Amino acid sequence: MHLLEGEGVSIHFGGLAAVSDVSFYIDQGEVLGLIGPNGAGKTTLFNLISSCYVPRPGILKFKGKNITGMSPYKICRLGIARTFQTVKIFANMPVIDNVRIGSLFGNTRSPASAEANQQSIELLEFVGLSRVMNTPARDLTLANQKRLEVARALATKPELLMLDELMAGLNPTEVAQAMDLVRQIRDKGITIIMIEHVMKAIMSVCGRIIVLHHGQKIAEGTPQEIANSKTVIEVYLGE
Amino acid sequence: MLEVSNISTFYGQIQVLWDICFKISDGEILALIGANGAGKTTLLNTISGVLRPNSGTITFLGQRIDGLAPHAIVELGISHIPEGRKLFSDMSVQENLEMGAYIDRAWKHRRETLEKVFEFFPRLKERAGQLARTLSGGEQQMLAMGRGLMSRPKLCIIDEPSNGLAPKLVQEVFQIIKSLREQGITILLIEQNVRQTLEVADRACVLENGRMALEGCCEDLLKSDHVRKAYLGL
Amino acid sequence: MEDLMVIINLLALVYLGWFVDWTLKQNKSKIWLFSGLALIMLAILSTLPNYGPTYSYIMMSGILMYLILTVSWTLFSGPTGYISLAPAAFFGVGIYTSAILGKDFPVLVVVIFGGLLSVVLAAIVGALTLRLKGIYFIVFTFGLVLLISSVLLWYEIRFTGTRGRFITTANNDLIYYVMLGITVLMFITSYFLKRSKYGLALQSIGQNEEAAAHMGINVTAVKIAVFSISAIFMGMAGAIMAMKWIYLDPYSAFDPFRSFLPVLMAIFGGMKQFYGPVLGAVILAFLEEKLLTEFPYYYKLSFGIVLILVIIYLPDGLVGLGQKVRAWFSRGKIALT
Amino acid sequence: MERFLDVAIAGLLLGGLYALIAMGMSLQYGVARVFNIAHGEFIMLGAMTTWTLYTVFNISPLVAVVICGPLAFVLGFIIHRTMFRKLQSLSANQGVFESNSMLASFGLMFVIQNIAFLAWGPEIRTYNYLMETVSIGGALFGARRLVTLGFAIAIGVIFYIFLARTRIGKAIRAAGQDPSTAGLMGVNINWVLALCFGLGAAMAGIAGVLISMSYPDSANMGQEYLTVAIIVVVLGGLGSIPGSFIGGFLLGIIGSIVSFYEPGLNMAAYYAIFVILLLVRPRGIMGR
Amino acid sequence: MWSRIRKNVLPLCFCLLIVITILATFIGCKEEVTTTAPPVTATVTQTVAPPATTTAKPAPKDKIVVGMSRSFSGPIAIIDDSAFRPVYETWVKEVNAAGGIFVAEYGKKLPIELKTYDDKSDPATMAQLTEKLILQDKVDFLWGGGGTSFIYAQAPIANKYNYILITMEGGATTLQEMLPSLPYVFVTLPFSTWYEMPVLADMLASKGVKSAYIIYISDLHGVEYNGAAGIEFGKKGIQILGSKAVPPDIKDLSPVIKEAKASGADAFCAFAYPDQVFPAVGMSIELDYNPKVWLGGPGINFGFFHTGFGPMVEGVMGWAGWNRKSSAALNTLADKLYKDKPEDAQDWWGQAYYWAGLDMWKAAIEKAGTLDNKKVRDILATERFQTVLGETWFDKGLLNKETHAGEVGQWINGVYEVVGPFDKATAEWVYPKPAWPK
Repeated sequence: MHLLEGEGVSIHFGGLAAVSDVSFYIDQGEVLGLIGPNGAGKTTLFNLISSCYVPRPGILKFKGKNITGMSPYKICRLGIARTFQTVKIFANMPVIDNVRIGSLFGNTRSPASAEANQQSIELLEFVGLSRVMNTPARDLTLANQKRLEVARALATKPELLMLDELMAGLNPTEVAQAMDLVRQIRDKGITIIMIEHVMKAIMSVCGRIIVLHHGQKIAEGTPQEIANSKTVIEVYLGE
Repeated sequence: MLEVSNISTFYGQIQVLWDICFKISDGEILALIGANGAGKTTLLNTISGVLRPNSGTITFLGQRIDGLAPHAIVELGISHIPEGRKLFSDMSVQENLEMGAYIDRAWKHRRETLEKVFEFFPRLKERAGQLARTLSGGEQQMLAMGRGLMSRPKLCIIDEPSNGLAPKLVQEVFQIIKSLREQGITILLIEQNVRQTLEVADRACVLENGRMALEGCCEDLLKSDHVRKAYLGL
Repeated sequence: MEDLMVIINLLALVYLGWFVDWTLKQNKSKIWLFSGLALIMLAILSTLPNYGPTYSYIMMSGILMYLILTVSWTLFSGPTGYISLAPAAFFGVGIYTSAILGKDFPVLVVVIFGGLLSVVLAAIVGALTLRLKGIYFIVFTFGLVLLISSVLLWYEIRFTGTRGRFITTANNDLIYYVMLGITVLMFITSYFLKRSKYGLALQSIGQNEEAAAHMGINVTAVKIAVFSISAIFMGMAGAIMAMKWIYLDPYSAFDPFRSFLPVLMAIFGGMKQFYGPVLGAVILAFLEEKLLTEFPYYYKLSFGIVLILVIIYLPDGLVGLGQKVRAWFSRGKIALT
Repeated sequence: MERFLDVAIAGLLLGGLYALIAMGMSLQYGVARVFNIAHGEFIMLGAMTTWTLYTVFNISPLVAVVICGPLAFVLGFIIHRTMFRKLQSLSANQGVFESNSMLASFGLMFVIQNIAFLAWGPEIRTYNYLMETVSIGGALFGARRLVTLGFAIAIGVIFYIFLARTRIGKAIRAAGQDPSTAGLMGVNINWVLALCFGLGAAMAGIAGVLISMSYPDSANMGQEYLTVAIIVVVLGGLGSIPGSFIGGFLLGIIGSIVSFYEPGLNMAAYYAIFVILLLVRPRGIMGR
Repeated sequence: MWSRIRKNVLPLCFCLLIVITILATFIGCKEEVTTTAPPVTATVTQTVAPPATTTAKPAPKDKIVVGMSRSFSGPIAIIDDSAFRPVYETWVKEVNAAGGIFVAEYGKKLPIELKTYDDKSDPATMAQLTEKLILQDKVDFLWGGGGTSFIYAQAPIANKYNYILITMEGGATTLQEMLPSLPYVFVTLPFSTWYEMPVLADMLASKGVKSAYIIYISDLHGVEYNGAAGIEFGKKGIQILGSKAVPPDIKDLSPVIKEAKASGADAFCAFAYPDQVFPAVGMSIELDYNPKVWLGGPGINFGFFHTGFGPMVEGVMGWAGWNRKSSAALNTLADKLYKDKPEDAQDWWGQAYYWAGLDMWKAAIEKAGTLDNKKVRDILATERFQTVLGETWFDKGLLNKETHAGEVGQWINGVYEVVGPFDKATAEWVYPKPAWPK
């Protein structure tokens, strides 16, 4: 049984097929890359998985259970967490509170306040933000805000983590750090789907890559296969 | 023609641009390359007056334009074709084009310019009466570019024209950009499609994290290891 | 004399508001001093009818009404940013509960009923409308007040054959005690709400609803729950205040002005701290009484001007102003050293 | 059948007035993004000024249209240039500006109302103008109401042509859809926004002039018309000017039908439509 | 450990303490309820606290302070404008010009000082301000607010504190039922069921009016007038062809006027306020609706109705109280009130009664020789006084109907004449009403 499975997932926005008939799966412990030109429907696919939108038609299954059309908060409590392409932190709250929210609400069994605090501190240490714990989140740099989003998502104790352009806008050093972070998360046993434009990152971290274009899946395979795929190069790398 | 020196821009509390300097000379295509969120669009918005730089100067044809309102900058001859097309979706194609010629200087000649633009984009002429939002993606991009030309600009700033277009259309867009230069319009271009951009442009700047990382003519950049690794995925 | 007594009691209220803020802090020093002070303040407030002239606690009841409306409004609208113009509706429901049940039930039962009926209305309204955003939500809540009052008016004329209703009166000191009780209850509720994880959730909803939903917060449930809780106090206040006003009709029971004033008072005080709305309500309600009596013809004019100036120049209210001044002073100190 | 004609025409006459009241407000919200609660006060200013002009200076209300419209325009223009522009520059984003400007316009409402109150006192003012009766297919109507309807339609049509054909009209529409891009086209956004606010105020002023011909006026009249305007604006779709035009007529006809069966439910029906519409279709009949 | 206690236990303890305090307060209240609970119906509230003003030996005084809570702003302000400034202020000015009211207790004339507050047309605010006047400002006397619902809210309060309240602008039949339990409340305006409506019904019947169509405003006033009309018209066999309630903020009256016209009723009655009566007149002119009787009110009785509609008003009827021709005293009063003033200020319904009420109040104080509300009340309730209306007295708290100078009025040749009852008429009733002039 796959961890997450999508069958013929589609959605239309006013005549425009943002995602059409995409089938995919991800197995426990995998790191799946999702690439494609801007506007290819990657983020929309994330939104479908996290139930911002309901696919029409299409079915999503998590651990064999149909999750199509469930409320976002239930999806989260089932163990699917995500970050956002444009950071959506709780800007006026202290960094620690951002993470605490994830910890307090992201699980079916809500931990005690002190326990949540402890978890949050640990997670902030994990992503390297423990020093700025009490500053308002809006004052962080973009890179740190993205880390905060990761920490917040991890606080919900996910089995599946969806990272949306984690490295966009980061400089090469930061990208390297972010890649490390992704590996560490993977080593914790959390399955990851990531959307990424930084090819280097995706090629080196992901075990498998899906390429979307105009809402359709045009290729799927190992990084090597993708790098050599003619369709992909034509569409994506612009040769 | 356009000289940007030591520009720093903030978005609220967050500094997005640090000390950006570059120049564009008459008749060239300058490409700005950088990852998402590197500050490219912010830089363009700073030039066209949507944002104000916190420090630094921008001069256009010898006149300082930093701190001017967008409409005043358009009147000086800079046309900004924004990212994501930003068409007036409830107006017809023709009306969108006319809006492009809103400034006094261009309004007088709007009929002639319109003819020219229609020559350039014959598809738009066919669709002149349709609402902009009913156009296909490629047509919308053409409309956005056509609208940008209606103000008879000296400098045209184009932000991600190939965004979300099919490969064939992307080729077409680049063809158009080339022919614009042939018409004597200077172009400042932002693209994600690094390889094609570098082929079209004369010179390019690489923006990383709000700072200017590299600058040079395109052949050199294409050969640069940094660019190859970071942007071409090689 | 009356004014002095009222001012002392208002200061006690503001202190209690500040005390709630203080108890929410992480590290507390001088706990005995501050808690002791709070108890003294509470004592001052709860014994007012014993030492103050009659009008002083009548006036206090009037001010407490605005305080309750404002603070309970802020309870929901402050963190979430949903500007609700429905307080008048919940308050009016309380008034009508009092008018209908007042004859046959003891005061406390009527008050509690008023609160409960408001909760029912708030839950229905919340479930229906909290998906509306921004201006739509504001306009809807505004329309709701008008709808209820005009339907009620029609119903009264058509079926009961009267327009207004007499309300069983209660003693002024009883009204004051109940109002104070509601206020303290509201302070305690706010304290626990802010301290609990739902306070955090509410704040996160205000800053990014979508992200909040994806962090596992049942956004709809939290919003409806807190919206309803905030309505309890408005309904209870309406039920008891009605007993002071004796005769009311739908138009004055559902006076939309009672929706606008809390918003203004909360903004004036500043919503970032708990004591901000307390301060705003206390100052403006006291000023209203003074303006109405001293400058009757210019009351609305001054009210309007204050509203405009506050929105333009004091977006964070008095609390924000205080913080700015403090920041300015401390900056000055640093510059000096 | 005759009753039906009666009700329908009465609805149209009322609807013309409603459309006129609402179009200005719609313009102010649609382009300048100010949900102008003080809209009713501009109507009141128009009406009371007309009364003064007519009774004191003996100037016909039809001439007053030409006086009150521009006066209200100037007032609205200045208010936007000062108050709302300042507010806009201080607001973090559009959403914050919308709620802040709404609250500020509340303040404005109180200020204008109070000043008018001091100037004109609380009396109810009426005057006689065009009391003739007109018969349409057996149904009787007042000439002044037809004049109001005529004006409403004329202003609606002229305004539509203005928006569709002229350069400034197009700029207004562009600014309504995307102000920052309109700025990139060379449109002086702040000026256009103030212009729209002023035009909205001018329409309110003209509506006031026409209202004063048929209804009694007082310094307190603003609020009543404000609620009607809000209902129509929501009915037509927030910010949609053609929506407000059609919505006005629709509401007028509904009101007239309800009044025919149960006048006591007249206002309740309006609010009910308003509330239900917001629940079922918040974007209104013409909104996208 | 200690920090844990500090963080969690202490706040909890504190909150418990607060809860206990509240409970204690509530329990305290409960006891009070059982001991001093006021009677639970709104009608009687006379059990509370004696008045603060009664003292055996009065301290020296140089003025009589009279407190009023009036609607200077808001929708009811119109009532104030028609009564407060023209009548009360003129009356006070006149009395003060003569030195004031002679109070034997102080052995001198004391001028009147008005202390006025604005209740912004909100009965709730009015209730609080009335208590402020009584308790904080300790005014000597209270004068009433304007508007029926204000009187309803104010009367029990004044009575509770044993302050005389002579209500002026408003009143409804239900108030009459309450009067026996409100000994301190006196009512000057005539009630619909009491006198006005029978007079009207008599008049209509005398001319053979067969049917009537009624619209009424959906508030206490409209409901009562409609109800009274139903009873009185019924007695005379006048058929009511339709009666429709209209909400105060209705915009378009054409449907009801058209229906009235279609009904073919002889008489058309609009029991509503100027806000609805004026548009109803306008709409009737517009639709060329010419019933034999067009009666509306309140509103028709105001001067600004005549200035507003001009010659159109010829034959329109409304409620009336008096007229210049009613008596010499009233002619003098009209001079005092309206001379050198625009016609707008005129009110031919209530103003003479308000004036008479104030006259009676003054006479009662002079007779009692004290400012003690109780003593003055006893005199007001029992004695007879000479006022502009002639000899007047309060009959069970109501101004006696014999004193009334008129009930029904009609605009005839630009003058608002009293036309009913016939024995008090100042001009002959024009029936049927002439068609609206073109």
